[in-house]
Amino acid sequence: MTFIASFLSMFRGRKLAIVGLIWLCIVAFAAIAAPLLAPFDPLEIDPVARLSEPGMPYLFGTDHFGRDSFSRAIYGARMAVIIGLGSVVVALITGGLIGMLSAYFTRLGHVLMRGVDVLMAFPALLLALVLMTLLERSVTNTIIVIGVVYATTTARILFGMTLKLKGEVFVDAAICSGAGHGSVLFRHILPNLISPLLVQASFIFAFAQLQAAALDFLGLGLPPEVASWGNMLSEERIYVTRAPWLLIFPGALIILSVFSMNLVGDAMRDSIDPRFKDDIAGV
Amino acid sequence: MTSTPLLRVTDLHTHFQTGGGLFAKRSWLKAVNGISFEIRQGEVLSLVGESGCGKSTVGRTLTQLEPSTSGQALFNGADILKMNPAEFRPLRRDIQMIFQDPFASLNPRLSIEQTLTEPLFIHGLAASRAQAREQIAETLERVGMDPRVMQRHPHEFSGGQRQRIGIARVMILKPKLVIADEAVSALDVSIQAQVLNLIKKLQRDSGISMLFISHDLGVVRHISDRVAVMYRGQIVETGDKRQIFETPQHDYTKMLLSSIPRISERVA
Amino acid sequence: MNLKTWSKSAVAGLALMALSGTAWADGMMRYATVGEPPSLDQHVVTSDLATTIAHHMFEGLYTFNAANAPVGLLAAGETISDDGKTITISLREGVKFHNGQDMTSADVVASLNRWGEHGSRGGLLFGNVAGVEATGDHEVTITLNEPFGPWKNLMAFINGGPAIYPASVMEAAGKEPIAPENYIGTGPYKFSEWQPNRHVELVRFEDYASPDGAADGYAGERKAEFDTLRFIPVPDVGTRVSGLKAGDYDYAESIPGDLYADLDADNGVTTILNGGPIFGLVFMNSKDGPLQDNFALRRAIQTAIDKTPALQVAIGPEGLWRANGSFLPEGNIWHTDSGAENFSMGNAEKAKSMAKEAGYDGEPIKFMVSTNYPFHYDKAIVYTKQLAQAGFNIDLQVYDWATLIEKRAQPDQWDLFFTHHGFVPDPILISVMNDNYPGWWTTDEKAALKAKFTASSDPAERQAIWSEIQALIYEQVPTMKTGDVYTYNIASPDLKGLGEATLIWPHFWNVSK
Amino acid sequence: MALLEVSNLEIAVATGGQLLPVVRGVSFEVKANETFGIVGESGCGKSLTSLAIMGLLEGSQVRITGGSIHFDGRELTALSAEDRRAIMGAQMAMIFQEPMTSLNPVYRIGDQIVETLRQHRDMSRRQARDRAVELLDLVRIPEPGRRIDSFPHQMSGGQRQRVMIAMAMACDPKLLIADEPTTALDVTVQKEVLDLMADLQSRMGTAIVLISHDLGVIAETCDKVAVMYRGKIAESAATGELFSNMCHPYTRGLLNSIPVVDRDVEWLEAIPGRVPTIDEVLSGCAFHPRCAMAEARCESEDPDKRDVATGHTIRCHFAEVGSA
Amino acid sequence: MLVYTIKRLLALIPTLLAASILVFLFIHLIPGDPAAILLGDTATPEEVAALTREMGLDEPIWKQYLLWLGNVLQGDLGTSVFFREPVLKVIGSGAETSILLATMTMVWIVLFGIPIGIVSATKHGTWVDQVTSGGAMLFASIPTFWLGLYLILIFAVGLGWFPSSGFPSVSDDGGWTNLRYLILPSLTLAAPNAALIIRLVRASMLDVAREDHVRTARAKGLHPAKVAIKHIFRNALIAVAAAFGFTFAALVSEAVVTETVFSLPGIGRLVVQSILRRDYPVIQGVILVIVVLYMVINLLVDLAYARLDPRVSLK
Repeated sequence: MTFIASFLSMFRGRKLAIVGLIWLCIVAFAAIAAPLLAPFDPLEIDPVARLSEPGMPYLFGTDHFGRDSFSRAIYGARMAVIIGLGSVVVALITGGLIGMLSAYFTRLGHVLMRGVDVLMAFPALLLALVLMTLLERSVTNTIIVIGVVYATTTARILFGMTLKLKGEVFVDAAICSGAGHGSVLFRHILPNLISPLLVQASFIFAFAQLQAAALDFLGLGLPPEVASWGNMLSEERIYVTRAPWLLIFPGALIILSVFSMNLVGDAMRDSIDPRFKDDIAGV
Repeated sequence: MTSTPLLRVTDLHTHFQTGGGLFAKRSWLKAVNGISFEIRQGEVLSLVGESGCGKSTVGRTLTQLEPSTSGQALFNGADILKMNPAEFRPLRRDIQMIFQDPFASLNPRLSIEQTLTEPLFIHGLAASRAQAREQIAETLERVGMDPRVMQRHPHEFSGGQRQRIGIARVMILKPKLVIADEAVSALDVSIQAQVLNLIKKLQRDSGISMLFISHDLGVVRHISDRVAVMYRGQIVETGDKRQIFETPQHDYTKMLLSSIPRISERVA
Repeated sequence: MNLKTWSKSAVAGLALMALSGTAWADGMMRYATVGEPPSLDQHVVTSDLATTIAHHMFEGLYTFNAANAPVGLLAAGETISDDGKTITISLREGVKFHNGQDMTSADVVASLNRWGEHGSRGGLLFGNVAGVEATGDHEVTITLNEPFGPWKNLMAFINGGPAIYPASVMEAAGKEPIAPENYIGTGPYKFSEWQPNRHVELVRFEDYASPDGAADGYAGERKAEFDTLRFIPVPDVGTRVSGLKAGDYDYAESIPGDLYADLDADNGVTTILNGGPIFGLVFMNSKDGPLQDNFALRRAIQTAIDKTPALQVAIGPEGLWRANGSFLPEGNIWHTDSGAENFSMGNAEKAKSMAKEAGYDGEPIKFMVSTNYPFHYDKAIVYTKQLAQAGFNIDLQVYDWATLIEKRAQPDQWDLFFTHHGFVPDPILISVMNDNYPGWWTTDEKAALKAKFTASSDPAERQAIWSEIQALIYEQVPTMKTGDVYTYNIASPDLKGLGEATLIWPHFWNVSK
Repeated sequence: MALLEVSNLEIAVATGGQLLPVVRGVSFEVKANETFGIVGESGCGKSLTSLAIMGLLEGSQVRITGGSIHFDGRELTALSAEDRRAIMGAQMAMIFQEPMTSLNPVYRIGDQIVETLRQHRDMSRRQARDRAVELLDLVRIPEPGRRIDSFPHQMSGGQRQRVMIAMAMACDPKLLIADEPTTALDVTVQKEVLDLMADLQSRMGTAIVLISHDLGVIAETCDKVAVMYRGKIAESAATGELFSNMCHPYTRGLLNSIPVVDRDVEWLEAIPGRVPTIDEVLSGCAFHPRCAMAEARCESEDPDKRDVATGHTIRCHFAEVGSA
Repeated sequence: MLVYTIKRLLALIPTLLAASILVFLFIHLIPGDPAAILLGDTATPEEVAALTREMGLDEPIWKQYLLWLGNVLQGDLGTSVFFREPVLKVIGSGAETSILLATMTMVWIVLFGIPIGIVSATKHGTWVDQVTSGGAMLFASIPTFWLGLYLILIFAVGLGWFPSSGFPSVSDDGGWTNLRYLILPSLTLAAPNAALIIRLVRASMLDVAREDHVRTARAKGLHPAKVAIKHIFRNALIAVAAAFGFTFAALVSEAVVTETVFSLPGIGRLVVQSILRRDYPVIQGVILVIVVLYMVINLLVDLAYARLDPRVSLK
């Protein structure tokens, strides 16, 4: 289990990052065990109990449908993890492949990176808006759209990093040993990209939360009945004075989680290969 | 030592494009600008020169790490510069390269065993992991390393040890020609001596030919049979090492030799 | 400049900007709208927002008084022939357009003709009009094929109605809404500018010729007290409320019911209820799909739904909604309870057996709803749950409004869709009465009743026919009414002359601050 | 009275909450007009010693943990940061190994020299610029009046090192510390730079501390030499004495490891083993694992410094007055 | 440099063309008909179809595109379907707000981001650094609409210091003092972006601080503050300059959420509303303008590079 040990060693002396890591573990646990933890069905409507203040049995109060905010918050954790991981997977797989292949096969890269340039010229949020209107509101589409938005930056980053690695002596050495393209790319280059990719993934995960919340706010994100923190904020935002708890709890959850993910990403970044540090945007 | 040349390079040019784009005019850096030399079986030829003279590019061109612009390089009678990557691949076993930086030339993510197994499998020299492990152990011993280090990763070794591993990776394929590009420049003096001795011994024992690229005249004198002096992309003087060091002909060679700080002067 | 002086001057500049806010001249009324109107052309556009702005500058021949009865505005009076087929309208004299020209019968004829041909509600009347003629400088004669009861109501309803434009503007106008430079009317305010995305601005029309008589609803004297009316799009409702509280707007429309109690109690805010309620409608597809002509299945769906919890969830406080089955509200002359017993039964068991009898075998029913209107969506969520309990397989499809509108025009795309309807003074204006409106309700029974309804001019007879139509709606269920919603607006307490409630659209003549 | 007196200097690196000693008990002195060489392999502590003298360790993980540095009548380790800065660049200057990166790439070389001058001398911009041209001329930069407006990247490595020297000599320092000044240069350029330094020294009387891994460079340029191994001075003597009378086995091993251009040697007499890393704990004499002469005593007992001849000290239990 | 600029601008053309085709396709693939929006809920499908025809929106897409492209080449971006005004005019009024907002935001970013970043880097590893860089990260983690909502509640509704929303143009009554409408929104936008700049300044300065020439500067006996500003920050600025450029471009286009919360008539909100209204010419126009802006800023960044870093030569 050297992987876990080396992962944990990144957090030595970073108390705040450890707190962040613990919080993320709590979120992950809530995401997995949501049905067991949530006292109510997050979709159950109860007009009689609408806009109840926090207390028993509604820990975080209820929204204007009379749905239990605490249960929705717990299922929201699940949605946060799904959106985060989903966007990371889409962004890293599409963007990662484009970036890596473009850097390695120069001629192909000329074409592909030009396309990435065109996409990057589109403002990220506008691109997401147009795509979301084109597709319909759903969890999958939200993931795809956010993933595509970050795929372009990921492609850029991986392009740069692969280019650097391609110039490495050990790659020359592998070529001199007779290694073919596949072996050079996936055996020699890719493993060296894993840890910077993890860092990039952590930042995408964090930004995806904010991006998804922004889409929810604009009414172009997840379907409104889905229990997500962004939807909770967006649907109940008019109650900011009438029922303040409806904004404070989900807001705090988003901020805490994004902050934690950024802290963890930051800690990880400080321990990766210094050559790649500049490549990864993050915060 | 036989007299048939293993490698014969004729009028080799390697130019790099340095500018140019959609609208800009192209400009070229003529890193290697028409050089010719040959290496015989079992011979060590040194290519010596100052930084930027193009000596490293020669090595990289001969291993197809850079495309040549023109010229010919006959290896065992076949022109390796004209080969496409697929055709050249089997020949890579015969033409091996030792790199300068022992810290950069080993993939940090792979164990020593993985690094050394790969060339064996690529060239079909081992049928199983066990077979490979046997050969690796044997080679590691030849380069003066304990075979038990196989499982470790590069960061666990010092510079000298890594360079030995780099040499093992080359020797395990039993190549015919080794190109050593500044193979000992990055090492501390005391370690450099060990590695130089090792290279010399391996070369003698297996009778391979070697193109030894270096800027260090002392090292060159120590290891070579013949020396070619490069200056601005061209070879200005070639000769037997004794001739080059004791009766240099070209002004540039003379200047190089006279620039070297010498301990003996002070001692005397 | 070093860092210290730099930041100092920045702070100073900031303070200057914060303090030097010019007090807005009292001459301007700032109105926070829910968005941008599509166009202010009253002939073709039926947006309530457009009318809220436009009825300050465009006037029709008639308008409504406080009792929702049509009375003259640009018309001085009319005579109707005995057979009811010839209507002669005399126009008020001395009325000027904003461009300075006098309004004459030529302008009225041109306007009515364009409205009749291209106007959204013009067809309802002009399907029956043989011709419109100028029979004098200030007299217009309309010839009908058959007597047509609702003609005056249609003429008085300015939304999608016959606003009077200069003939010169009408000549070039087609189906496409007229451009802002042609916004020339006769109203107390005239068009000043439309800065897209920023505001629509009207200014006082100095040469306005006001009708006589005390102000009564939209009728009677109209006096422009403000120099400027500025309609500012503020799509986010929270911002509208905050902005009004912060004093950045004088009036803000369409405020959620849940905030009513707080705002009503707030001394810094006046709340104004809208007199005519709006009501949600769930249309059923009469052209395609499982509901096409299966009235029994439609009734089963109607039986499954309890409208009250949906209204509670979507609107909030009791006073702002009414689970009312009559298409027109209590107190209105068109109010009737016929068929309304089926309005909100909420009987899942009965619905289940009714559906079974109707041959429903669990095939999916596509229900389209848009999130652009939160109360559509909120109610749809509740209905979907209720229908599911009654064994219906509802496929809820959530779209943005533009997509929904496109999809509903395609009969194979949907079975149910959610929309809402503004208050109208005559049931003929309700969309379900239009055969071409998506849903395409065109049964023989409807056609017969509709013909009778339009032919009669006798109020009592028309009322009776309408109650038959309403009963038919509950029987054939081309659409389901979801209950009345009394929307409200908020205003700064400084505004004087607003009155207790709004008739249909708020108006700012006779209002000052 | 020596210009620079370093005695019992101790330097340690702080890593992971502990202090690893990297320079231990280093003492030497340098007089005006003298060149003092420090030679050793990587990690021996020679560079850190030079940075400590210059006062450039501040703000890093490395700190002086003991000993004194006496310069021109003042104890440097006791000075305030401000007082040290008044000395840095004025009375004491330094040039570094990497001429390619040691100049700020965004400023013209003239401006960088002017900056040093105006920092320490009360000069107008004009005067400083004139002086900078003189200095460039002094370090044999052709067309100094024009080159003064060049950016570093427009110059070759050798030229940049000359600019560094010009900058270092700008305020006529009493001491110049040169940390591997020619390692990154080609031999032909190295010779020019070393000649230039010698020339300037003879003209200005500057004392030089020259750090190098190259025995040849040391032999050609220094008056006195200290050979460092693992943070300690293994052997120290006047250059002639050292090379004719090498006593420490490490010094001898180092010399024998170098392949020379003047004669053929079949096999080099390499020192076995490897250079220890700083975190390795070694008892006794640090060189004993690699030393052919090592005995049990070497493993347990760290040899003290002792004199073998006038001005010739070594740290070794055995070494006697040997022969070259 | 002029030649370079012209060459670069010419090189934009293919990208622009590709981008415009992409936009056109995307937008026309979205279901929905502007005619239906215009006519309102009571309109029947037949009426909508008639208006669609009248507006020429029933032509095949490629024909519409060529028509549009032809007009664009003549400097005419078309007419807004919704506003019935030239697209350029519609964009113009949004651009005023967006550019002023972005500029004001940049002022905050520079005012807060750079000094805090410098302090954070020079105090690297101390509590000052931990507080500033931790705080920066916290600010970058707040959803903008949430922050904006509370800023309005506190500073506009509660304290009444600033207007809550809207922006009545500097040509309106009030003139430049109308900029006070932009204070809260620009602060909202600045929060996450300043945080990014703080962290970028800090990181680049730490990188530069490790470079050899900084040691040279210290060896000259310069005061640490002078080393930090003149030698470290000046060099770090090269990396930060690009971020400034792209932040500005992003601020113009990505302020959608802030513009919605504060009801600002900016470009971002214009696009969102235009998407909802299917006002194709406006969407195309805005995106085209933004893509051009992005590319011009890209070019400016490169020119700035050449200014800031003498090693960069423009070819």
